Amino acid sequence: MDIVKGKISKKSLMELRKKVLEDWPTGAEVNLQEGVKYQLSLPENMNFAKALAQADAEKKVLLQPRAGVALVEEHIRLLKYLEPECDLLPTTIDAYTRQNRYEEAQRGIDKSQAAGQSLLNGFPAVNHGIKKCKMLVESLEKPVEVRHGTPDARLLAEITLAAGFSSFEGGGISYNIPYTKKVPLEKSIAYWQYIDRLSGYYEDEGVSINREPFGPLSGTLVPPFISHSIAIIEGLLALEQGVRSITLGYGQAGNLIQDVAAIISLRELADEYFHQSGYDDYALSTVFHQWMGGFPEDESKAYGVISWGAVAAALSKATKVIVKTPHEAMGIPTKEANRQGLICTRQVVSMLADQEMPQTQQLLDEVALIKRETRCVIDKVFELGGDCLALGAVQAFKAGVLDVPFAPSTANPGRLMPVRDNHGAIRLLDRGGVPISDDIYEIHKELIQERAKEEGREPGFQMVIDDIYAISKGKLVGRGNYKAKTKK
Amino acid sequence: MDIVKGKISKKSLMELRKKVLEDWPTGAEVNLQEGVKYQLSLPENMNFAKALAQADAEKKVLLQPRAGVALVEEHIRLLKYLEPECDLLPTTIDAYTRQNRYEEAQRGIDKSQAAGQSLLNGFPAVNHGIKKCKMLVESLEKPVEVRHGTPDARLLAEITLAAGFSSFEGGGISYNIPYTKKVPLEKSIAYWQYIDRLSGYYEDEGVSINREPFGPLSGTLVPPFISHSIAIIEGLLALEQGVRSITLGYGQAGNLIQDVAAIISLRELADEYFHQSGYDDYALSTVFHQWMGGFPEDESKAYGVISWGAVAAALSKATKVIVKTPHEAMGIPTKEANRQGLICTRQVVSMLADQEMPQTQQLLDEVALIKRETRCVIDKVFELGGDCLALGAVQAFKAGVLDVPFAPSTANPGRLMPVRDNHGAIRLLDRGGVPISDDIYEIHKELIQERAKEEGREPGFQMVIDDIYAISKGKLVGRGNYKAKTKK
Amino acid sequence: MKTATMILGVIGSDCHAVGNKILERVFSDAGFKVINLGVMVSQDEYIDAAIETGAEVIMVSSLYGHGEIDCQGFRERCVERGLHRVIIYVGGNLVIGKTPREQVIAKFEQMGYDRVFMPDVDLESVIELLREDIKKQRLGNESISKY
Amino acid sequence: MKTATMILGVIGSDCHAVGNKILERVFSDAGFKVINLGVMVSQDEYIDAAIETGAEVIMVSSLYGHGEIDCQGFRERCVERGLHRVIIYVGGNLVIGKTPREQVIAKFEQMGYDRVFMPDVDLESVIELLREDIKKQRLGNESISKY
Ligand code: B12
Ligand code: B12
Repeated sequence: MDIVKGKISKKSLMELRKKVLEDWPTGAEVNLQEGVKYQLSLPENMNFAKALAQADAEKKVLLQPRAGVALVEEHIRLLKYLEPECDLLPTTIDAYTRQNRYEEAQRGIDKSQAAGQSLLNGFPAVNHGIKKCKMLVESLEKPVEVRHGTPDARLLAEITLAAGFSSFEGGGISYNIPYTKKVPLEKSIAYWQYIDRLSGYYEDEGVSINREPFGPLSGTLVPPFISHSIAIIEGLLALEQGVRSITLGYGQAGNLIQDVAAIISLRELADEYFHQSGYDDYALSTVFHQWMGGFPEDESKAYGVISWGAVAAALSKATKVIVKTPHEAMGIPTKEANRQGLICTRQVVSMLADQEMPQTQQLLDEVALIKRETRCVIDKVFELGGDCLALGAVQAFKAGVLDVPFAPSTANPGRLMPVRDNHGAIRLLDRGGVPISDDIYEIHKELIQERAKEEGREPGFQMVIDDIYAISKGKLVGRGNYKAKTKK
Repeated sequence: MDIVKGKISKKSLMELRKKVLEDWPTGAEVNLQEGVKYQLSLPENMNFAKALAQADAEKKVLLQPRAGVALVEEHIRLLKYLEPECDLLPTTIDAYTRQNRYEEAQRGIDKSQAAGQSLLNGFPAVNHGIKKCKMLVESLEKPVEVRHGTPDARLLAEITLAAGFSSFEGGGISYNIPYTKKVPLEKSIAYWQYIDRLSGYYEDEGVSINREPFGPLSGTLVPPFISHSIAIIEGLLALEQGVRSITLGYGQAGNLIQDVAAIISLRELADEYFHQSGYDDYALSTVFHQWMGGFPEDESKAYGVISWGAVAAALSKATKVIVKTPHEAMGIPTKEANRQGLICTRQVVSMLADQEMPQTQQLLDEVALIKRETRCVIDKVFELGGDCLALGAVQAFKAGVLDVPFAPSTANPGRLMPVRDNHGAIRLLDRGGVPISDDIYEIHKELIQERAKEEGREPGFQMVIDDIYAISKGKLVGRGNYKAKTKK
Repeated sequence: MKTATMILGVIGSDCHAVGNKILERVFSDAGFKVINLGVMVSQDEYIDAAIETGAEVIMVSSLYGHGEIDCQGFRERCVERGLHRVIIYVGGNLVIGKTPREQVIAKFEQMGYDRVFMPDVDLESVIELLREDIKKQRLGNESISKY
Repeated sequence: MKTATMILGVIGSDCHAVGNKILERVFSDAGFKVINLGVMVSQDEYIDAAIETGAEVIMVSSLYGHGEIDCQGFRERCVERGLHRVIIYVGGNLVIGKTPREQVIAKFEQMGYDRVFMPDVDLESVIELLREDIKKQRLGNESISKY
């Protein structure tokens, strides 16, 4: 399918659906009316959008893990085990399903059954089909979201939404650029227009489906304005198709000021752009991802990283925090490790519940900076797209206006290069084709120069490599062989 | 012995020493000249005062664990195991030695030998004597401090200082009030004048011995100005006897602003009072203790508490941080658990090394408040003491001017009652006889009232009990059965 | 139920005072007459106080790790000094180091303590157990229930 | 030593690109000619590239957990397609879940990989090993050293 200008009509949605449901046998099980009825039959506490709206009103930070294993019974056990320690549940989808390689997913299921343990890195929901997904939803008491990384998640959405999942992560950019190599952006954006339209259909029928663009992208030194730009564009695309519950995300950078400023600016910018585009009747929330880059292998160090993410989440007052585990560097966590990440995070978030981030000029300046940067980019995307933001996004990647560091997609320009400044905030070593204004770029250069001076070396790719490894080696700023000078 | 006005003369020190060394057979091994010679023979890196001075110059936060077991070989193994993960080493003394019950300590050693595992909660240094203590020091590469809780630690000091330990924790107040029941304050302060004088003797001979009054006191809801007052008084008493390397301590309260303000104000107040009393040639450093009250039993939660302490330590820029372990609520940690606390703390402290606490008005106000409170108390103690601060301290406890919450000593008035405010900072529910001015007391009352209103209950002892349990139950403020209202 | 008197204290050279202050408050609020000896209480001090006040219960705390050494022989000492029917509870961080609770309980029950508690115990449930145990004891059962 | 050509890539449906970009840089800096196929590389794509460029080494990464499935049969496939002497290294988060490293190494060595690395490997030591292995291979020893 191709990108549609404006809202997909109900008629063409219905036509498109027919083909999608033929992709794999379980597609035949989906009936949209029944899906809506089923969703309406579920108790209030199972609705993701409601849980988020309530938390937002109460200024609470909700906790959500990532979790998914190959077999249904095993996955139910896993989620029931995590449920008491979190507020929102996930179902993380395996990497074969993400590539629509359902045959391979099936082989993974079979092998897992034979091995008596999961050999897939997630839950292959399409293969399991509606009945088993419903079984899952019905055995839980907290709302469940589909978390994945699928450029073409149309069938996955059809099945999971009809089976009672009430939140769906992803977007045409955020689930393409960091997750694929060759899927054309115009394709993935079109697929996600479909998913947004499908979610919008549920919304029209009285079932609010929460949509969450994937904030952290490559998880590696992503400057906030880059992820903000993409999050807001995907938010607008979702609104266009009728979605009304939107959660915008951001992955921890590690510098507290930048992280808190990022969540503040994300919300304010989104409201600004949403209203400006004529939307007023939406529910906005934010999600803070604990550090998404490389973790230290040692579990005690990982706890330190997790806690620092919990601190930033709590002080930023994000609506929810996605929690890492002490096994992060090693492999898919055991259920015990997953629980450990949650209860450590809960301890920190609760201890900080009554404390506020100090409102300093520095914080306000950082908020203002991120806003200016983001506007440079989004306004250019609007310009490129003319009357179609979706096409604008495609053009923007072609022109280098949007550029995600370390992303694998060939659609990604890969010219922008980030690096940390002397305080660990992520800045631009090379802006590539991203249209941040010269005066802003100058600020970045100066900040990076301050670090270079401190370390007595030139800014360059070695600095970036050092930054990539830094947190896994116990630092925030990758100082290389630098020896601390005596500070005054 | 009795309190001495001013500096103990060398002659009376020598006389006093004779009797002290007779307390237990190992006392006979001590020879002061040899002690000095031995200390001078040790490599630079074994001197605690030097390590602190250097960290202070470099604005680094050093890490120190607590650790002590019954037998020497076992204790050496323990410290060598921890050494790579910390900057400063401890030797925590067992509770019998702390009470000068050397026979019981001996029984503990014997039973531990028989059991093949430590049955003492620390290292009985007096019983082990000089030779074994030197063996310990010589097998290490980082400076070692004696950490204990002994009202009469004269013999312990004689033995450990002569054996190469270069820092000695405690003070006549801080190692009496929280640690004993019936030891008269005039006695313990006199004993500690001896210890300070002994340290001063080493200092005169060119061996800088670091002295560290015990900051956290009862570890339970101690308002910063209380511990600051005692720390500064003990600092002055040490200076009086010739000590020149002083580390003042503070136990985490849990509210970040209060904790950072505490370390800032502690240093500034100490400098102020030290200079005012005519001392200029000292080296001052600060120590931040991770949460000293009841811990959660669950280790993942404990990691959260440890990390939050590491955050506050890093942002306060204290010179060193004393690290807790994930076993805290359960019992003396295994060496593995001890190491885990250290490396978790190191991860957080390093990640924050390049970040600063935002300098807000709120922070400055809290610094100013703590300073005003502390001055109310110390100035009164000076007044009570006339020309003798030591006697002033004794009088102050009698008069209720100094009062440590939840302390077991009968010398402690026990009338002051602390409670958390709505943001978790520790305030005064009842000032008892502590002479903070009415206007300051009013501020406390208002802050507590704000919390009472939030919780819909009257401030009172139940609130205090809830606060005592709060962190071990995953909160900072003990809200009782309070249900969060929708905040705006 | 007639008001029962209890002797409360922290045994040995142990200075941990916070839990003790809370226990005093909670048991008083529950209607017991609490004689709180505070911290650093020797075995004979508990017994003296119990004899003097006719206490039916002794509540021993040990937090600091030497509980195993300090608590040994307490039951025998009570009997020796004529306290044949006193109920003795013990609680806290009773041994050195993190130890499986079953092991700790077994160890202290064997020493003659009627009930053994970990630091995370719910004090309401202790009060209930205590009321039952006192009732049974007053009914004359020589030994109260153990678990 | 004559410049050796290596094929680099992340196998299967795996999108993890960061390590791959670093490996490209590090091996290039070390003097190898690196043909980087990027992420999501199939077994045949590695082999095609190796045949085309006469590469002596194939460097397989797998991070996402499906390594066990994706890497199976690669050695056999190489032989089948005429690559009899190619050195194959594999590294990353090779299996699902935290697993003892010995177990992982054994599993992949058995599949025919010459050397198997965990994510924490020191890349300098890899370069050294690789130089040795290439030297041995060029000397004609049919099979290179394993550990
Ligand atoms: C960043 C990240 C992502 C980003 C990737 C962005 C991108 N496109 O690159 C995003 C968020 C998109 C992502 C997605 C997923 N991820 Co991911 N991700 C990570 C994370 C946090 C860091 C990876 C990284 O960049 N590290 C930094 C680089 C420099 O290190 P490296 O990748 O390990 O590479 C080095 C070494 O491994 C070694 N090396 C690698 N290959 C080779 C080969 C040879 C021959 C040698 C000598 C050395 C060598 O050298 C490299 C350079 O130093 C890791 C966990 C961690 N490590 O902390 C998880 C992790 C790799 N991801 C994981 C998973 C499961 C996924 C998902 C399937 C989602 C899910 N179910 O959770 C999807 C993958 C979908 C797909 N199709 O692949 C798991 C893998 C589980 C397992 N093996 O059991 C991990 C371990 C997290 C976890 N514990 O669950 N992820
Ligand atoms: C605060 C504290 C201190 C303060 C005490 C101040 C004071 N005077 O009260 C200071 C800093 C002075 C201190 C000193 C020491 N401490 Co201390 N301390 C703690 C800490 C952190 C909290 C204790 C507390 O107040 N908890 C809150 C109260 C409400 O809980 P509680 O004391 O557990 O009491 C409750 C329950 O246990 C139960 N309970 C208790 N007794 C009884 C009895 C009965 C019958 C029942 C039913 C219930 C019951 O009910 C109480 C109320 O809820 C604990 C660790 C922890 N728990 O996190 C270590 C801890 C108790 N201390 C410990 C040690 C070893 C010491 C020292 C020897 C120093 C050292 N080597 O590290 C010295 C003791 C010197 C001495 N002579 O006693 C160890 C004991 C180790 C062990 N058992 O294996 C602990 C467990 C820390 C550790 N993991 O190493 N400590």
